[in-house]
Amino acid sequence: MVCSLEGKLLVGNLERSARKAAAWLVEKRPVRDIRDWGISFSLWPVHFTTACCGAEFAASAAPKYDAERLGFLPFIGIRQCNLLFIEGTLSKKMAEAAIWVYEQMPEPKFVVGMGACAIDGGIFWNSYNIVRPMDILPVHVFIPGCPPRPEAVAQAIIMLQRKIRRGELVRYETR
Amino acid sequence: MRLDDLRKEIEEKLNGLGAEVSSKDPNLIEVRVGRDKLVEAASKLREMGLDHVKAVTGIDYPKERFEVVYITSSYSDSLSHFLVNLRVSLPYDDPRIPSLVRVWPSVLYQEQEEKDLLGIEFEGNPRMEERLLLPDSYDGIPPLRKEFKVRVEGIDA
Amino acid sequence: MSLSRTVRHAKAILTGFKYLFAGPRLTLMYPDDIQELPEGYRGMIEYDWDSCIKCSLCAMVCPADAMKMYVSKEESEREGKVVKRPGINYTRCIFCGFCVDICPTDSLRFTKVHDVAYYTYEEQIYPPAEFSKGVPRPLYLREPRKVRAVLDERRGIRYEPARS
Amino acid sequence: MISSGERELELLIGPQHPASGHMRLVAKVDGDVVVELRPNIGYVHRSVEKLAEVKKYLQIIPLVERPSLADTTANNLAYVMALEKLLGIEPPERAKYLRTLLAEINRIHSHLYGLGIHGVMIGSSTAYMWCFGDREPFLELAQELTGARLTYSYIIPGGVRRDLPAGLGERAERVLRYMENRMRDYFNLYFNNPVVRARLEGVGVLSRHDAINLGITGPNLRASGVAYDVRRAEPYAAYPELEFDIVTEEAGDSFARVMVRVREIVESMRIIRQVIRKIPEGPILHESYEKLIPPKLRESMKQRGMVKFPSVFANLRVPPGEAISRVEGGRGEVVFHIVSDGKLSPYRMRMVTPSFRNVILFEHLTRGVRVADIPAIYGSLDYFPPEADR
Amino acid sequence: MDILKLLFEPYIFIPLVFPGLVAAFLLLLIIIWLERKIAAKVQLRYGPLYVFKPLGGVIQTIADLLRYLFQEPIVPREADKLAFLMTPVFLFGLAYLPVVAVPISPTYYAFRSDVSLLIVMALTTLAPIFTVLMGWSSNNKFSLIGGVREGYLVISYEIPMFLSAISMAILYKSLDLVEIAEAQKGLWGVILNPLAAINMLLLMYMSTSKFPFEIPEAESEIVAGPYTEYSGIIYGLVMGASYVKLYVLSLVYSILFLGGWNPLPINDPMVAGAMLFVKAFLLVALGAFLRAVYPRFRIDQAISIGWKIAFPLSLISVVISLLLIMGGVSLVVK
Repeated sequence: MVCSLEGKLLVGNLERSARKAAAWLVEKRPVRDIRDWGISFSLWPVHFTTACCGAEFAASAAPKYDAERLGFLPFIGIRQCNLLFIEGTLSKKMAEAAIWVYEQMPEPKFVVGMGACAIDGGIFWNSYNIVRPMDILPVHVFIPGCPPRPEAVAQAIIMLQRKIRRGELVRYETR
Repeated sequence: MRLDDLRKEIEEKLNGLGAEVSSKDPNLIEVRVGRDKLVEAASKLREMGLDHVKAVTGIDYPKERFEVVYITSSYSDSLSHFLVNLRVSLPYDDPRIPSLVRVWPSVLYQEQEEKDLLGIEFEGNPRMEERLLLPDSYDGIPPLRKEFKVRVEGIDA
Repeated sequence: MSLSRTVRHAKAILTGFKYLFAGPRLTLMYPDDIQELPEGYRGMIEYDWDSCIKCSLCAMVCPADAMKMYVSKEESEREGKVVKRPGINYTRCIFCGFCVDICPTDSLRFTKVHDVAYYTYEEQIYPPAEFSKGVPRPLYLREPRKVRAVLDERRGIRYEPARS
Repeated sequence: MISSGERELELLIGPQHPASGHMRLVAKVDGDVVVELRPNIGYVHRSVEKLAEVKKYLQIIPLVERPSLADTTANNLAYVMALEKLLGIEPPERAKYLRTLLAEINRIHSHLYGLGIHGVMIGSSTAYMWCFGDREPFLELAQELTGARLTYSYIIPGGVRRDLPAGLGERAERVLRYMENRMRDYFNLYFNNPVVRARLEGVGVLSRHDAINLGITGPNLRASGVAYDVRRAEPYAAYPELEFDIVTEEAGDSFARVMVRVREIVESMRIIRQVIRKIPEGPILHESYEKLIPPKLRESMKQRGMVKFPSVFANLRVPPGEAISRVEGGRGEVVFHIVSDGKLSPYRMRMVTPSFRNVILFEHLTRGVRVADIPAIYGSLDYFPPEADR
Repeated sequence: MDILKLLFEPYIFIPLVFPGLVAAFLLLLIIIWLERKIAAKVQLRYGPLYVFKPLGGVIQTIADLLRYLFQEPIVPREADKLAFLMTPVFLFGLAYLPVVAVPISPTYYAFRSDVSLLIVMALTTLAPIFTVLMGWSSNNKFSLIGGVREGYLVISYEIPMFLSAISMAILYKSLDLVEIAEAQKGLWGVILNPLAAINMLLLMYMSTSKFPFEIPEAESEIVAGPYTEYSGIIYGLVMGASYVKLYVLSLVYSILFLGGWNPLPINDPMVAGAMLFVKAFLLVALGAFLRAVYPRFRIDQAISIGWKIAFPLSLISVVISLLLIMGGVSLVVK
């Protein structure tokens, strides 16, 4: 019985073995490709507006640019999303929230820094109340501009998709 | 109403409060009062129909004084063209001022902001203990003071 | 439920149906079509090496400190004095176009490139040498069709293939 | 985490919440009724006022635009007007009309932005999409005029940066007619939708007395029956020569605030038509600056209709003094108070934005409403947190 | 071969294949995509497209499903683990279970009961309990409020919905869904008792929280209501449950009001099933379309609609049915 051995089979820790097996399966070629394809066309950003670039982010979901064509659907909760858009400046107060949001999101998750402020502060680079997102979060794609045009947002999504499909971003590991 | 008429009216109304009234074209009137007469002067202006405050500006003159300017005006048709600045000087080492939140409820957040960013104490404002714009954990020189320096870069890389 | 309210419900639903079956679409099919922007659009900036008189006005006026004067080593050695040329940092640039408008020799020019994103931080900094090589081109999967936005009385925005 | 034994539940709405925007609302609720709601702002505080003290006068133009991205012209114009008061210059007539044109285009798309956000807050994604979609033709016009989608930085001391492109008037007319056609469908599908009416009518009523007392500004003030508009009270740009009405509503509820915005869009379209009809010929930059530009450049600038800056703009020096300017933006009155000491940067720049003045409404209007009314009221205020936090 | 034959036995085929699990799953994939497409069309845009451009991105839901499948399922530390993980399974199960009592042709059904209408209605009533439980077990304030809202809504829509269904049973003098459908060879229920039809439609969307009654998971108020804490494939399950419930109710609605499989060109179970499915599909699609038209009601407004409008209407529709019966309208074909 498993229970009597306190979760240990003769070969070792059951949970870890199962996880290893699952990771092995998920990292196998056809499964991995299908998985990466699915993830790349289902990038759902979380509703988290950090600053004013949210206006252009909203425009990129709106009829003229319609990012939903790319499988990009701004969605409600943190738990159901896999993409964090840093929409502009990250103030110190907001940075705490951003880290918190990022940690609460389920793996695999991606971060896009939108706008000059989300790269190096933009016009606010010397403000006393901002944080550079790349210092606190792993940012996968940067979009320059202040605010970037919705086309650039779409371009960033496409670039992120490409990177995911190349298998560079999603990896399941056994812990 | 003409600017001079309004100025005269204010001068009459504030008579005895030691207020200096001056005017500047085309529509600005400056009223300078002492800290102790501020609430009284404000109430008088309010009675005249200046019903809201557009902005509360705190200005820092290091080692010298603080100035607080209440830019007031009215939503009534006859007065809305004019701006009346109510200006107070405070000693630098004692930046306290009676709050005008009872006279003009619209200053609630503006006074709180000046306290938050400039460190001027508005006595009687219920929000003096809370931070408004800065993070709650902020502990340092109020950032709008001149002694608070921000980074600057030259034009060279 | 009063009658007028019922009528309003019906109107709302019918309007919905009208757009479901006959509504226009405003969408620009971005990666396939790319909008040709109007003359004078403030996109990424291109730099003409030869006509630059190194006056550094662009760096002085830059609101975000994105335009910086870099010491040009070769030229400094050749001319025996410090020669500085502008380089741009797109991590800060806010595309206000002040540098272009103040440039007395038109060495800085607007381009209409506006849809670039980067994978890394470092590649967004363009010292003078790279700056003068022209603006980056976004990676398109296939060559996009250039379209022009036509403002339309009935459909809002239409897109027509650009003539050029 | 929920602890037991409390009657009131404290809800933290935001900053990550579909309807919080960039702020936190701390709501105490008793059942479904809000006992107290306090806005916790400052999440987008970027210290515009402090940075203005280390940036040069011209560099502040983009800086003051950033806080209210959907309504940049108002801030741009208000700042430049204060600057012009200090410099003692008056822009040429044509520049004034161009400023008005951009301000009105901006007002329309700013209102559409607000209406769209409000739509999604009460659950109508179609209202959001329609408003944001119909914003695009106006952005297209603004882009043609200024060269940017949102951050125009179009208005500079003594004038504007670009001349009116050929044929813009005709294109604007087409956009206006499109918008007028669409307005009917907006009413059918959204504004007259019984569900919308049920959600907005009688919700968050702001009385005339309170509106004045709390110093509310913009459409929120006019929805409570106060006919105050800076364009009338202290006319600027080309407004003295244009005909328009101040839109007011009496009810003061969320629906009245929405209706004021809708009717102001119509009013703005009327102004745009007048501007295009009446715009005079002439220079677009004040002559004292124009003559500083090298003659060769001046010629090409006139041909292309794009202003080149005189080199003095890089280090613009402003005489000492104080200036206050106010402008009616889409969300309300923007006030700038600049104190200059004659150096390259302002000594103190105070920027009071409409959203900052309206933030007080959150606690005032939400007492005793239901949880579901919070977004309905929030949206109707057209409150933009970065603008309030600066 | 025997296995294949066994598969087509009604008691296997109906719950597992059609209109049961497989059909429900396919409908889910299509309807979620269609909902996005319909909304997009009304909203002047395209909706999902680039995932498979030749067919308008029809496999978008599969991509989303894959993503959910490979996403980390998070169980919050404060949650009641067992309840948190089990409720979605029960919810989905109970949402789809009533399908067993739904006949797809006069001769093809999993089982025939005299009271199959009652069975279906009773089983659909159970699912909301798990939504409430879900809200409680997540131990999140928004979830809790969502759960409570669901609880309030349940009591305001269940009774009128039941009454509306019963009024049709009175009209057909039967609680057997096969008989009810057969009774509509001529006039459909929607013509005989339009009041009940409208009422039931309204309540059907209310019970599955479609717009304008998307109240328990009101996005802009309480994030995702009871589902706030759910992630990964469990959320997929939860999200699917309300569509499945709507699908099952639509099947019942088609039988009660839209003539079931009538008019039937050839007497073949497959054709009859297809007929029924198309009707149900259109009803689900109508629910998806309403998203593009309506914002959502407030909870108190929805409850008062339930009690002040739907409840009296359902009583009136019972009276209408009784009057029709007394007036001698005989519909029962026996």
